[in-house]
Amino acid sequence: MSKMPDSLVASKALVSAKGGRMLRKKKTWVDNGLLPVVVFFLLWEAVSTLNGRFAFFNPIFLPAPSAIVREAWYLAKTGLIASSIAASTARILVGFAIGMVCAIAVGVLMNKYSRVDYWLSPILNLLGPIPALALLPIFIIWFGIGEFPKILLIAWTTFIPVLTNTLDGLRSVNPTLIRSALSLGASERHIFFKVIFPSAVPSIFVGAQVSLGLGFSALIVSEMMGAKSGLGYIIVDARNYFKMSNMFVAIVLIGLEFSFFSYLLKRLERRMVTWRKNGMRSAVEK
Amino acid sequence: MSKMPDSLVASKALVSAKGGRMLRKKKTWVDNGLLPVVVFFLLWEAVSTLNGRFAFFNPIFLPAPSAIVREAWYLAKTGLIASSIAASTARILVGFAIGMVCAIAVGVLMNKYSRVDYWLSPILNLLGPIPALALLPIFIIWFGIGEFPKILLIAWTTFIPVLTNTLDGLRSVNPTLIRSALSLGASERHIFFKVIFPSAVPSIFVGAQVSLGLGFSALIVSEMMGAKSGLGYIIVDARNYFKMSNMFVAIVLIGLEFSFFSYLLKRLERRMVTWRKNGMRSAVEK
Amino acid sequence: MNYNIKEVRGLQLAVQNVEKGYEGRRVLKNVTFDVDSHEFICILGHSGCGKSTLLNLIAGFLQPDSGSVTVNGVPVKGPSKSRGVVFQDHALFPWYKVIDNIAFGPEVQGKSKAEAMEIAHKYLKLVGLEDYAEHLPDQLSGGMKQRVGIARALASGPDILLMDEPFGALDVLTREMMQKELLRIWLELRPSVLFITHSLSEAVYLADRIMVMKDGDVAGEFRVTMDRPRSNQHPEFIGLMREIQKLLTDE
Amino acid sequence: MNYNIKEVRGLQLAVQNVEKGYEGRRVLKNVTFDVDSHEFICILGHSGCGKSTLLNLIAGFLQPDSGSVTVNGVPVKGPSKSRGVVFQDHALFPWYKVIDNIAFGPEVQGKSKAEAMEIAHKYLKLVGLEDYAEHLPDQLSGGMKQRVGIARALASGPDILLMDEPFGALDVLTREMMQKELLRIWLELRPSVLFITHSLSEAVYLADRIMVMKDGDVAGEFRVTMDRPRSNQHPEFIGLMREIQKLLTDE
Amino acid sequence: ACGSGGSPGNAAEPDGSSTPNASDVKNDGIELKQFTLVGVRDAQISSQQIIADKKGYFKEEGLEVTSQLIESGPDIGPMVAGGSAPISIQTNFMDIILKSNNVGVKIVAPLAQIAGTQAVVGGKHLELKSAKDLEGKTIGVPNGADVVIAIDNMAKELGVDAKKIKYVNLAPSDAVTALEKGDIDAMAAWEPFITKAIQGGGKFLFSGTKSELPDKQGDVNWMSVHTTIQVTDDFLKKNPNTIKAVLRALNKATDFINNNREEAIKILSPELRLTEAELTEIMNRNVYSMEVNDNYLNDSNGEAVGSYLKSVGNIRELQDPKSYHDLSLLKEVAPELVKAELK
Ligand SMILES: Nc1ncnc2c1ncn2[C@@H]1O[C@H](COP(=O)(O)OP(=O)(O)OP(=O)(O)O)[C@@H](O)[C@H]1O
Ligand SMILES: Nc1ncnc2c1ncn2[C@@H]1O[C@H](COP(=O)(O)OP(=O)(O)OP(=O)(O)O)[C@@H](O)[C@H]1O
Ligand SMILES: O=[N+]([O-])[O-]
Ligand SMILES: [Mg+2]
Ligand SMILES: [Mg+2]
Repeated sequence: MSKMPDSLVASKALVSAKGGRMLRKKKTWVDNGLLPVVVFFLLWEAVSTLNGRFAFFNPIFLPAPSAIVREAWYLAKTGLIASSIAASTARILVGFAIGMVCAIAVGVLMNKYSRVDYWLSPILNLLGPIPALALLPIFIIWFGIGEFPKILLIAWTTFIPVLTNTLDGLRSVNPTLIRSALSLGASERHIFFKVIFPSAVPSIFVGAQVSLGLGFSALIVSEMMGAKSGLGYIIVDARNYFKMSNMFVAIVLIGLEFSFFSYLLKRLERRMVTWRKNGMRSAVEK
Repeated sequence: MSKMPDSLVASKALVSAKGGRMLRKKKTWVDNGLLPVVVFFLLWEAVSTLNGRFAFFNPIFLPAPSAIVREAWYLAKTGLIASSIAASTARILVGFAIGMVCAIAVGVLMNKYSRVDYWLSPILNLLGPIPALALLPIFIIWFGIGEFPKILLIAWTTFIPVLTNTLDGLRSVNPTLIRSALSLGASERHIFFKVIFPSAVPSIFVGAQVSLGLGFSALIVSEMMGAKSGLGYIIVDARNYFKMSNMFVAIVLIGLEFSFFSYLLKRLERRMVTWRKNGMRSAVEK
Repeated sequence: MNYNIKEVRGLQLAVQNVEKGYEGRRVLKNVTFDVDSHEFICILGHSGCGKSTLLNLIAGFLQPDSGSVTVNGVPVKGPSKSRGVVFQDHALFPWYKVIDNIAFGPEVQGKSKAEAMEIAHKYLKLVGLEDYAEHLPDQLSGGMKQRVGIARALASGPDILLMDEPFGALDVLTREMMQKELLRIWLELRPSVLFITHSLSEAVYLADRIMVMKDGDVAGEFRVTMDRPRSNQHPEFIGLMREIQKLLTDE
Repeated sequence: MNYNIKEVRGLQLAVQNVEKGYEGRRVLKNVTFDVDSHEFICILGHSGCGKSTLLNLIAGFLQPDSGSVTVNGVPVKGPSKSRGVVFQDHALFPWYKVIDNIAFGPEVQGKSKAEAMEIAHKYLKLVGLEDYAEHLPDQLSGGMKQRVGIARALASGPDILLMDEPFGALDVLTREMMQKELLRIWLELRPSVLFITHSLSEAVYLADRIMVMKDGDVAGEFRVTMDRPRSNQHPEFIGLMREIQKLLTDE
Repeated sequence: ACGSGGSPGNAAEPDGSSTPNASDVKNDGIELKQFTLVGVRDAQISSQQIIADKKGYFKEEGLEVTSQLIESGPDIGPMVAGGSAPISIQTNFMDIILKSNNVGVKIVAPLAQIAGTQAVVGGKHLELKSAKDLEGKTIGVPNGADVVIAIDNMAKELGVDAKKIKYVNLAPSDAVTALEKGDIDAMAAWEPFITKAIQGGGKFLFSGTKSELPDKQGDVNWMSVHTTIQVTDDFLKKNPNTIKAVLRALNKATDFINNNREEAIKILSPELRLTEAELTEIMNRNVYSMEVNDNYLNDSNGEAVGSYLKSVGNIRELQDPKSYHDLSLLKEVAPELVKAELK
């Protein structure tokens, strides 16, 4: 009775002190999410500096953030970083988008037609867990080493979590809402777009969040095959030639890039899912 | 008003024709989930046989299931398959269990204390997407090449999807239920175990399902380090020396093992979540 | 609006020997009755006697275990926009604003956005919630949600209106206002109405015919012949109240 | 059972100058009133006037924008088992069977499983649902859910009972039975009761005092002095009905 | 990148062959001017390829070669099999394995003897009084790797019981880490990991061609493996003149590497991501030569190799070297290099 969707928190905040407090919390979380990251890097730097002095372990095992930045700068000058980010981002985005679209489409079909579910489910159970690394040689044989197999690999990796979450989202629609829509004259298309889909959107976003992270794993594997740049390429190269600091450069870049995309996803979700209450925290005003 | 939890379908079926129909559907899906798998393998065999006759492509591209079985038999005689399944299963199960427990624990803490959320969220966003392949050398440095880093790698891979889904599950608890429990005198512990957790269980299962699949990906990477057997080991070895049929043996074994575990998970879920309505399909009786 | 069309086709709803159970427990036992076109029927009955179940069967959400539900002789195989439903638990779309919830019906039935909005605003005003058009369902009080549910069902212009305790959460004043509005709409558009209520006086005030259910059976039917608007001082009113009360209270 | 303890401590609830709004729209405007220990108060008011909001404040789910809600002088900072709530939308735990829903309170308050079950069965019987102990909430009719919600609140033995239209979905007969049971329990355990209803006669039948809310304000209070059980033929009954009706209808 | 995307080098019948630019430079009717030559970013595999590319030797032959260096050697197998690397450079062991999978592929020339870069490196704390001390020690090596041949032969010659050596399955890059950390006593791998391991405090013990073990110092012949250039049967049939041109270019590159080592290293260093010092050391362990000699035919492609590959399950049956060789083009281009014949 007294919970309100996130979207309204802002306007509420303009009024009461309480609202104000809630707004601040939200803002902190989103905007100042940077503080913990900064502290994290500072701590890491401190550990590395201490290690540099007392030599607990070989510093190549855990280069200091400053060393990583230096390394990154060095790599950036060769143009590798810019081109890698560009190439990887393109691959991730395209693969991710394809995987998402297919997963949602297949999920809808499986939810709607129990025949499809019946036939597809066990097959997907068999194929779903095939690791990217195992697919790699097969993909090379079938599709060569161009962009197509790379994107396909990322799409495939994206596919399964989104499908699983989509199916769950579709399954958990409140049936009374479907009844309600049907009695109002909604066609199947309407039911899907105006009832089932809005209700499954939160679950789909969870799948997307997970898949986005996995996309980077798939990226590495995909960029093992004949890539000339890309964050995955940097990692494979670093691994092959024992350039631990390059490895860390790529890892940090992946972390930052993921954070950025993940933030965008969350923004989009907050925009699309204004109506959902946030359980625990909205139960009781403090 | 007329939806009923799965658990009741069986008893219902004993009575009405309609119920009978529903029971059959359920049973088919669960028990005869084998039929689609059988058809899948038969089709594959047929394609391979045709290829054998007309030589569209080199059979190493897609060995026939019968060839894979022969290969598997050959490998089995060396004892490799038995020991690999044993080793991999143990690693997956332990890693998966650790990852699950940690993810649920961290999820609960993050949901409960916004401080924890505030500090952990951005860090996890940075670390979450680090691909297993990039972690491998770092893990070797930190933890050596024993069982511990292998299991840790699987646990880590399991962790993120379960955490993401757990957080979503916790977030979507109906706040009125929490209010209700609080007014009945529930302590925080009670709220968690009797309200939040049951309500998040379906989401957690979705995360578990996704993670289980990912566990096999992590397995391969983890078995790159110093394993003498394991499904991942077979795959890495197959990749290094172009043993495509071994690769397919391992893939099929992974698919079957995953299907089996996934089935167990679904059984467990159905047992734990008897109360949940299945949206679309229960909206309207046909 | 489409008054004429309905006048012509006239809807005949027939429930015949319907049985329905959950998990072997029979809830409806051999229920039979007709609803004439334009008829206003109220259903009374104790908590759990099967009223909502009956409504769900007529709406097409459930299928009878035996017997049949037909509209103009054609068995009901599923929900249809010609049978509008007001749900006991509102069933508003939580992701749509109040106004969009009401516009849902007209919109999915092919009206233009502008037209649908116009209709929605009309019915929103009718239930006295003009000020809440932009609210989400979750921001409404219990009674307000109920009124939005009613507006939504009305806005899609059904031939039969199935209403499950639509005025249960309303205060006396709002309830009276809503009763009057419902009658006005019914007189204008002439749908058949099946109206579940726990208020005896409400039933007598509204209905052409009152059906009393007991334990999954129709225990009695009462025709109300008074002219509308009805006064609770009218002898027929008082007599009916007493009679039905007696039937309900009898063990 | 714990009758004596309560008799001793006596609970004094004070709502003072409470304001509360959502998104800047003030819903409660300077509400002030007291509830004595063992007092039975009914709240009447139009749909959307802020009754549920007030209840949520007293329950400790919401905090006032200004003003205070205190129990024995101590500000209410959150929910507590001493303030039991019956929710307008039931809020039953969908994963627990009916019996476990009712046993929830006793159990989390440290009673043994057996004891809790015994208490639960007692209250389940009280609301007339012995046969439905093993059902899930989703398998109940609307009125049954409401009764389970009441049984659950009663079973945890609160000092103040906050009830939001608890009998709204009940037929007349069940409603009368529940009213009588509620009075019996109240007389036995002597909690304070805050009871929101839309039925004027129910309010007069039950309450020590009736509060009428209008637009976020307390528009009037009426003390009921008749002995219980009350007859609706009693002159005070009739007089109060008329008076309150007038206040509610006045614009 | 290239691959399935239809870049001419990957297709069996690219447009280059339909419109041969006969007027161009010197050519003996080159069938295909533009194509991709796939190698590995690795000093032993692709040094000649890189030099030929950078020094313009391919151009001089009228070719427009796209030189593609793959990060992980094992991917070349699937690429050849799948048709995305019709002309490639890898070791002759790969051809044996491909052949046993019925992939139609022919070695057209050897490029280098690289057994010197297949080596065993001991950890910081490994003390060996004699080779026999390796018994009971743990060696990190990719399961089934070629370099194990060298260990087996060393064991045979120095009386070490090879069965008592413990092996841990580790990719070379991981083995370097594990060796430095002390998780393993020694590692067996190839360059650049040998050099990396030595930089990390490891001690060179022995390679396929050289030993620094206490009981055996100097040149040995414990292993033989060659880098080779191979083409698919289809490519061979359609583009013999193209292949000859490639061989000529690679031959020039070989000479350049052998005659101008320092300059070669300067060119190779950035391409191979190794310092000049590292590269000097690595390249010294290889013998760059396209000579088909006894060592190539009888050691690198001999029965011992086949038996080993079979014993670790990398091949099912022994393969006749004739079935995966076609040295006729090399003979036409540089008859002096073919010093031995396939029997
Ligand atoms: N999904 C279900 N599964 C099992 N039993 C059910 C289900 N839905 C309803 N029932 C049972 O059917 C009976 C009739 O329920 P119904 O909802 O039709 O009652 P009702 O007359 O509408 O009652 P109320 O006035 O309280 O809403 C009840 O005993 C109820 O427990
Ligand atoms: N979460 C919320 N966000 C915004 N507005 C709200 C929220 N909850 C309630 N309101 C508004 O507060 C006002 C009072 O609501 P409340 O639920 O207290 O009414 P009520 O008196 O209980 O009505 P009813 O008898 O219909 O249940 C209404 O105008 C409602 O729209
Ligand atoms: O790649 N090598 O086998 O040296
Ligand atoms: Mg009902
Ligand atoms: Mg209310």
